[in-house]
This record gives sequence, C-alpha cells and structure tokens, in this order.
Amino acid sequence: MARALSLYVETNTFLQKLDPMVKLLYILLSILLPFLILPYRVVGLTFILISCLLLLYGKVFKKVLPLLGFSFLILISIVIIQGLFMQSNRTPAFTIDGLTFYKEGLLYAWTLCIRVLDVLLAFALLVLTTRPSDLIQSLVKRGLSPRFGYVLSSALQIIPQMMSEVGSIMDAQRSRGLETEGNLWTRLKAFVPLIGPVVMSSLLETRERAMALEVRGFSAIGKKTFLFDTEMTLLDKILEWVLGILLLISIIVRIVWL
Amino acid sequence: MVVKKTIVVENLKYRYPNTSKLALDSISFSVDEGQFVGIVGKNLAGKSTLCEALVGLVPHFYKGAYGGKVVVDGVEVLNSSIGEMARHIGIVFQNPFTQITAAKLTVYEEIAFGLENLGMDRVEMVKRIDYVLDLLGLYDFKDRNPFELSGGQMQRLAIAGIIAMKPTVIVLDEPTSQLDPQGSEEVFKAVQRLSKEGVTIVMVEQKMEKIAQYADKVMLISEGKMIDFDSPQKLFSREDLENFGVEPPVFTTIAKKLNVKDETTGLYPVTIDEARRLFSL
Amino acid sequence: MNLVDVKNVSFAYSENNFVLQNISFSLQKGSVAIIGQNGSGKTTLVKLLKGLLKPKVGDVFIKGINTKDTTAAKLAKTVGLVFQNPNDQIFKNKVLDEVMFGPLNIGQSVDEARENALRALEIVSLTEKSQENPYDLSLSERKLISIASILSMNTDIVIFDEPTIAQDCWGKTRVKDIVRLLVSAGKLVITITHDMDFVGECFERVIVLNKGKLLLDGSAKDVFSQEDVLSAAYLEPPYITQLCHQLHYDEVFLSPESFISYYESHRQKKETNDAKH
Amino acid sequence: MGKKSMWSLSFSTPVLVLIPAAVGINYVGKLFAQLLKLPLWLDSIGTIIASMLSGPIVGAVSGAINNIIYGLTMDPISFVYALTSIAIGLVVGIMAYRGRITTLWRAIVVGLVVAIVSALVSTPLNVMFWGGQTGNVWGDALYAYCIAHNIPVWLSSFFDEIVVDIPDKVATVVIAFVIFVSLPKRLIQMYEGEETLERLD
Repeated sequence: MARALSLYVETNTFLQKLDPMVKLLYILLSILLPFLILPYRVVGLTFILISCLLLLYGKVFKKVLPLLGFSFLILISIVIIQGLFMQSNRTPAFTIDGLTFYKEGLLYAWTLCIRVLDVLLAFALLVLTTRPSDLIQSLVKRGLSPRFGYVLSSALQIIPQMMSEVGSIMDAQRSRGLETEGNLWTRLKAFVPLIGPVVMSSLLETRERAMALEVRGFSAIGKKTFLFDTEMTLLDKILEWVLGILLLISIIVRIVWL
Repeated sequence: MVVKKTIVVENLKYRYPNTSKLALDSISFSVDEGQFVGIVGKNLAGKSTLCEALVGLVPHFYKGAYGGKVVVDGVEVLNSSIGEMARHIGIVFQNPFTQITAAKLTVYEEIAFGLENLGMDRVEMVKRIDYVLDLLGLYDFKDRNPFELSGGQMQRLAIAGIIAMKPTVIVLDEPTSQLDPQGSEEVFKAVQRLSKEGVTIVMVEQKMEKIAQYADKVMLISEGKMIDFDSPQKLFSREDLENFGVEPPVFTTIAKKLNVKDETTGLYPVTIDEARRLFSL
Repeated sequence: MNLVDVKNVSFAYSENNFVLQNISFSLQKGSVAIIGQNGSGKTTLVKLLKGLLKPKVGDVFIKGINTKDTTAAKLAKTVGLVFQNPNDQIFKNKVLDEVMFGPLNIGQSVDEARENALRALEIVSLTEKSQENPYDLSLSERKLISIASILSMNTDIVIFDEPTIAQDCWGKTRVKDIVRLLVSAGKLVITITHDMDFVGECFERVIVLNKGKLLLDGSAKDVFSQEDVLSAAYLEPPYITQLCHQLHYDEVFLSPESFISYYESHRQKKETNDAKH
Repeated sequence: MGKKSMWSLSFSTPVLVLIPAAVGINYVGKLFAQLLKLPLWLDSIGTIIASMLSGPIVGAVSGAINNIIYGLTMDPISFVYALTSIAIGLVVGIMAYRGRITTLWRAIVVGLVVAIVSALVSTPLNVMFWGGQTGNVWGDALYAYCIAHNIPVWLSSFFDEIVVDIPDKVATVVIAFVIFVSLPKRLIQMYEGEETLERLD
C-alpha cells in the first residue's frame, strides 16, 4: 500500500530532532552567503563540505546519491558544452580526440557545479532528516495559515493514493480493448482514457471531502490546539539565533564593502 | 417524565442553487433523545439532502433557497455555523475514503483532527481519543496510516472522528453501501454500540433487513416529501410501499405474498425472529 | 469446447507468496458465482480469466486460446469484465459515448457501435439518460453504465466484480434481470460477490475459494446447504436459507419464490390434514 | 449571481481540497506519460484544470505547491522552478477567466502562450543553475549548436526551453481542455460564483 510521500529517513540522530526552522535557515544561508561573501567558489565549497559532514553524521549520506542522479547528468553535459563552446572561451586547457576544452568554460562549469551542489545538499539535509508533517506543523506554529498547512499535508497523502489507482484504471481500459502499446499516435490516444477517470473521480471527491472537513470544524473560528506539541529545545533556539545573526552580519558586511 | 426532543424539524423546505424543484418539501417531524431512526426511500428522494439539512451543510455549504426551521439539541441550524453545529451533531457519508482528512499520518491523530480545530485542551483530547478508539474497536489500529485500513475500518474511523466531538446526534448517510458484508457488519455493530451509549442516531440505509432489526422508527421519503414516520413493523407493512421504490425486508415480502400476519397486531414480520415465529408450521 | 478452462493454476504476486494454489475448473455457458472472504483470491482469479494476469503455474484457456498467447486488449472481444468501481473507467462526457468506447476499440463501425450501445443502455434501463454526463448521475446509475459499456461489446463471457455493491433496490433488481437475460441469451456469466442473496437468486453454480484454494464447487443449492463448510470460510448463506435452517426445514431454498411455493404447498397439506382430523 | 472576482483571495474549503487533487493529477499525468513512453512530460494538467475551475490565484498556488511537494519528495532543485508553475497557473487562469478557452483551436493558442511564458520564466533559472541548459537531450543539442554559433546564451537557452515546451504545453492544455469540457455541471458550479441564500417562507 502506498504511504505518504516522503524522503525522510529515520535514523534518530541529533539532526532528526533538530527544529525544522533551523534547517530552513541553514538552506537560506547556504544559498545567500556565497553571493554575499566573495569569493563565491570558496564559500560555496565550504558549505558543500559542511553539508556533506552533516549528512554523514545524520547517517543519510547514501540517500543523497539518488537525489543527485539527474542533476549529475546535466552537470556533466554542462562541463562538456561550456568547456567546448562557451563564447568567452580563449585559453585552451586540453584536447581530447581533436576536441579542445577551454579554461574559461571549464571554470564557469565548475562554478555552476558548486552552485547546484550547494543548493542541492542543503535541501537534502532538510528533506532527508525532517518528517514533512513536522516541517508543516513547525511552519503553522510560526504563522503559516493552518488551512495551507492542511493543503500541504493532504497533498503528501492524496498523491500516493491517486497513483495507486493507476493500475486499476489501466486494467479497466485495457479490458475494454484500449491498446496501450504500439506507435506514438496509439499511445498518445490512450492518454485521455487513462487520465480522464482520475481527474473526474478526484475532482468529484473534493465535494464530499470538503463537507467531511467542514463538519469536523475545519472552518471553526478560534485558536486551534495541537495533539502533539513539541517545544523548541534550548539548542534549537541558540542555533536559530546564531544562524540568524550570521546572516545579518554578512548582509551588513556586504553593504558596507560595496 | 418528559423525553427531550433532540431534533425538531418544522416545515422544512429547500431548493439547491440553479435548480427549479424543491429537494425538500414541507417536512416536519421530531426525534426523541437516544432514538434510532432509519430513513428509507429511493435514489434522489431527498434522503441525503435531509441529512445535510440536519447538520447545517444545507444551507451553509450549498446555499440555495431555504425555508422552515431545523433545531438540533436546542440550537437552530440556520443561525449557527457548521463548525458550531459540530458540537451537537455529526455526519458520516457513503464513501469511507473521502472522509479521511488526509492530513494525518495515524488513526490516533486522525481522530484528533476535529478536536484540534475546536481548540480543545490536550488532556481532554487524549481522554476522548482513547474513549472512541475503544468504543469503535480501533485500538489495535491506532498507529496505522488511515489509508491502510479496510473499508469497514475506515468507516469506523470516520465515525470515531465524529463521536470524539461528543455530538448528541449522529447522522449516517448510507455508511455501508460501499462495503462488503463483513465491513457492513462491523459498522452496524459500531452504530448499535453508539445507540446503547445514548447517542441519537439517524441512518439512511438500503439494507432493509438491518433497518428493521435496529431502528426504533423508520421514515419514508419520496420526492422530497415525508410520506410516513412510524415503527418498522407498521411502515414496512404498508401495502403501497413498492410505489415509493422501497422493497421491505425479504421476510416481509414473503409474508405479504403468503398473507401471514401477527394476529394480535395485524402486522407483517420484519425480522428473522418474527418470521421464524410466524412461519413455523 | 469449453468456454473457460482453468488447469492447475497457481499465482503469486511476489516470489512464493501464492494467492491462488492449484485451481482447476471448466465453465460452459450459464451462470457461476465465485465467492469467498476478502483475500481469498477471487479478484486475482478474475484477472487471470481476463488475461490481465498470467498464471505462474498452469494455464487458462478462453475458448481454447491460452491467455499466455494473447493480450487483455485482444481478449476484449471474447471476455467482458465489469470492474467494481465505475469511476476507474468512465471518462466521456456523454453516457452514449462512454458505452460506445469499447465497441469502437474492438473494431466495430460507428453505426454498429451506436446500435450496440443503445441496446445495452436499454438493457440497463438508462436509455433516457444517454445524452447526460455520467458524472451528473448517481453512483448506482454509473455502475449500470459501466455494465452497459461491457454489454455493448457483445462478448460471449461477461464477468462482474461486485455488481450489487453501492446499488439501491432499483439497481439491484436491474442487475438481477441483466444476469438472467444474459444467461438466457446463451452467455457465460461469472460474478465475484459477497452478496449471497444475489447469488441465491441468480446463479446456478457456485465456486467457493478459501485462502487461495478451491473449497467447494457445485450447484448453488448444494453449496449453501453445507453451512458448516461455509461458516469455516466466514460466509453466510442468503437470508431465506437462514430462515429455512431456523425453521428446521429438511430442504434448502435460495430465493423468496421457491420458499413461497414450498410453504404454500405445505400449508395446504397441513390444512387438509387439519380438516381430516 | 455574478462570477467571483478573478483575484479573490478567499480560499473556501472546496478550493483547499481542490489544490491537493490538482497536484495529484499532475503526478498521475506524469506517471501515465512515462508508462505510455510518451516523449512529453504532461505534468501540469492538474494545475491547468485548477486554473480553469477556480481562477489564476488558485492555479498559481496549485503550481507552487506542486513544486514544493516535488522538491520535498523527489528533487530539491524543483523548488526553484515553482516560479514557472506559478506563471503557468496565472496565465491559464487569466485566459480562462476572460473566456479564451472555449474551442480546441483556442486551447492550442493558449497552449502556445503557456509554452512561451513558461520558457520566459524558466530561462533565467536555467541560466543561473545550469548555464542555460535544460537536461533535455534535444533541447541541449540545440543549445550547444546555438552557442557554438555565437548566439547569445540567453537566447540559446530560451530556444533550448521552448522547443521542449511547445509540444508539451500545447498537448497539456489540449488534454486539460478536453477533460474540462467533460466535467459535470454541478462540479463547475461549486467552484464558480458566490451563491447567496434565499428565504422560502
């Protein structure tokens, strides 16, 4: 049976217990700091290193690799295309099979690699070590409307439910003689009979689900309570302050330097 | 002793937006506290609309045109919001799947959803959840994901989520129609238990044998009008029942054809026990 | 030639976790109900008959053709399967178009398909709704539309998956009529169902599955008289049969009609006996 | 009973329930496209239907949430492309509100507009993260050809994106349109217009 979508890995380290807001702040820092404090590549690499160490510590490093998969392919093609064709390419670096790679292009590709890895690893830290429901509850406590919190958490659960219908719809339509294999046009034609029932029934269900929510006080006015209310630890608070101040200082430094 | 009326409906009329026909037409009745009322009638007769009117979805969710008065547990539905009504009356729908809020990862948290919305104190919340888990036989599933339950279990969870809010009345709109016999039986048992706890029950149902077995009174609805509201024996003994698209329990059908009646009451049998008594040769 | 031959079939979704074990039976035209608790393997068996799944061990032959040698889409001309949830298949905005989808897929001309679709809608008594949007209709009407969309393909074998669930009285009566009509037209009708009253009234033969094994296979009357075996498989006989048992009748009845005629003849006998005394 | 204002920010409960369903439709569309081995993504059908049903704001929110969910569960970089999804939701919502999507031809035109807007929004993101590439083999081949022939990076990147977007977005809008016209009336009514309560005494 399909469960809620999530990349969360339960390893019970300190990272899993950390307040999600601290991790969000860390992401913000790792994206902005390389731009605020130059040189970009050095700061970026530092963050990549920190993220890697944290991921190792959180026992989730192995789970990062599949996340990098798709980006990795593009990054390789970037190295090739920019190394070969970038317009400001002047200084040849090396030649393979008659193809000349240039220093400028390779350096640019290197910068892009750092940028992508920096962002990717920081986010990986969040998504691999945080239960999505904890992240949402944490945001709701800090002022995100609970109704939007609902949208996020229900999407995480509804999507796998909808995906699990895919098999029975395929079966039902193939039973009525729908061909799902063959040339492009045949396959394209099969798309509407397959997606149609999903759209219709899921939209139709919205009415009853909306009513079911209403009768359980979803639109009730007044303060909500939480069944599980986790308080921020002292460490969470300290880290939040440290990261916040760090961000502030670097912004100030940047402004003063300019 | 005067029995409290938990539901009082007076001359209720209702029309859905963008339609011309009245979905409910001049309906008046009242229900005593703790009673089990069955509602029968054919498709689109107005059964679901009446249920929605009792909990306030009509007119607050649907709008449209509304007349008359519905008072539940002393509160007039028209002057109250759906959320406020939730403390007095709850509803369970046909499809168990759509009633899962989808916002919670465990059965335990799912039951808390309504209580959190009402801003309930955590100690009270935990007390109530434990109570309904036990009442509806869901204790063993409390840490499961709601979507991993069977249809019957999901439907009991939907009931649990409503009962945790401690309403005086619970309305069930064909809660077993999409379940297999095992799931239906689970739900009927659960509803029976609620009835014993003193909850007033209003249940729309197609399985007449079950209604005959459990209900104190049965309401017959046709084309938005209330045709009859009486004991199951009297209502199912009506000779014109088929005209309203309702087939009585199979025992009653046989007895009608064979003209086997209870001599003292002059009524046909509606349950297997009554049938056994009257049919023994 | 048998319409369906199931020969020593076993099936597992994952390695060695068999949901069906060594099932064999043959089916001719007529009506067969496959019953059993949840998880007994009913749905898997039906998917095997439709060619949506292929047996791990053994073979399934449909009109002599091994399902391993063909596809579900190709089998659509011979075997129609009505799924339990109509919302898994309905996607057109007009009832008629929806019912014509299957016939057009299996190569019928538009005129032919329309003719078949209209005939199918007549059978399910929804002719007057042919121009409406299926999703504007009730769930029980949608279930009848999904039945019509299979009937319009005019297959020799029609399989129903829980046709009476989510049906009101009117819809249930329609389904019973449809089954009788198909049988009298010389088709093979197979159903998987939990509704024993439906089985008792409409089906000649009953196959009982329990935990993936074939528990009973015989006439409805024989199967339902074995109350001990049924209760071991967590199944209850129809209400009428239960009443017969409670009244300690020596014979078993499956439908109200047969009960009525039995009771009447006995009442008469008793009356004449009483009169004699 | 007039139509609701296009920019209404009131999210009724049906609308809040619609958004996860829309995101789910996006996911399922993508899955079916993969199962049928189609050379298209078809992963924004839900966003577009939500826009048609409930306007640009709801469409934009559905788009944003789609990418947030995708980022949380599949590929963190897709957080950034929430901007593209938001733009798609807005464009379709505005055009639907103005009544542009009434025939198949108009759906194709809307598809083209969506493709252009989506490419315009994605291009700067592509340049920032990927030096202008998209990861699509055909698009990237065109990109390499362009920059090798001294066409500016921005333009090359735009070409890279748009050759992929045109077939995909046109197909997506057309499919969404075909399904939208099939939706039952009572469903469309639930999402459009604010009803008022009338007394019957």
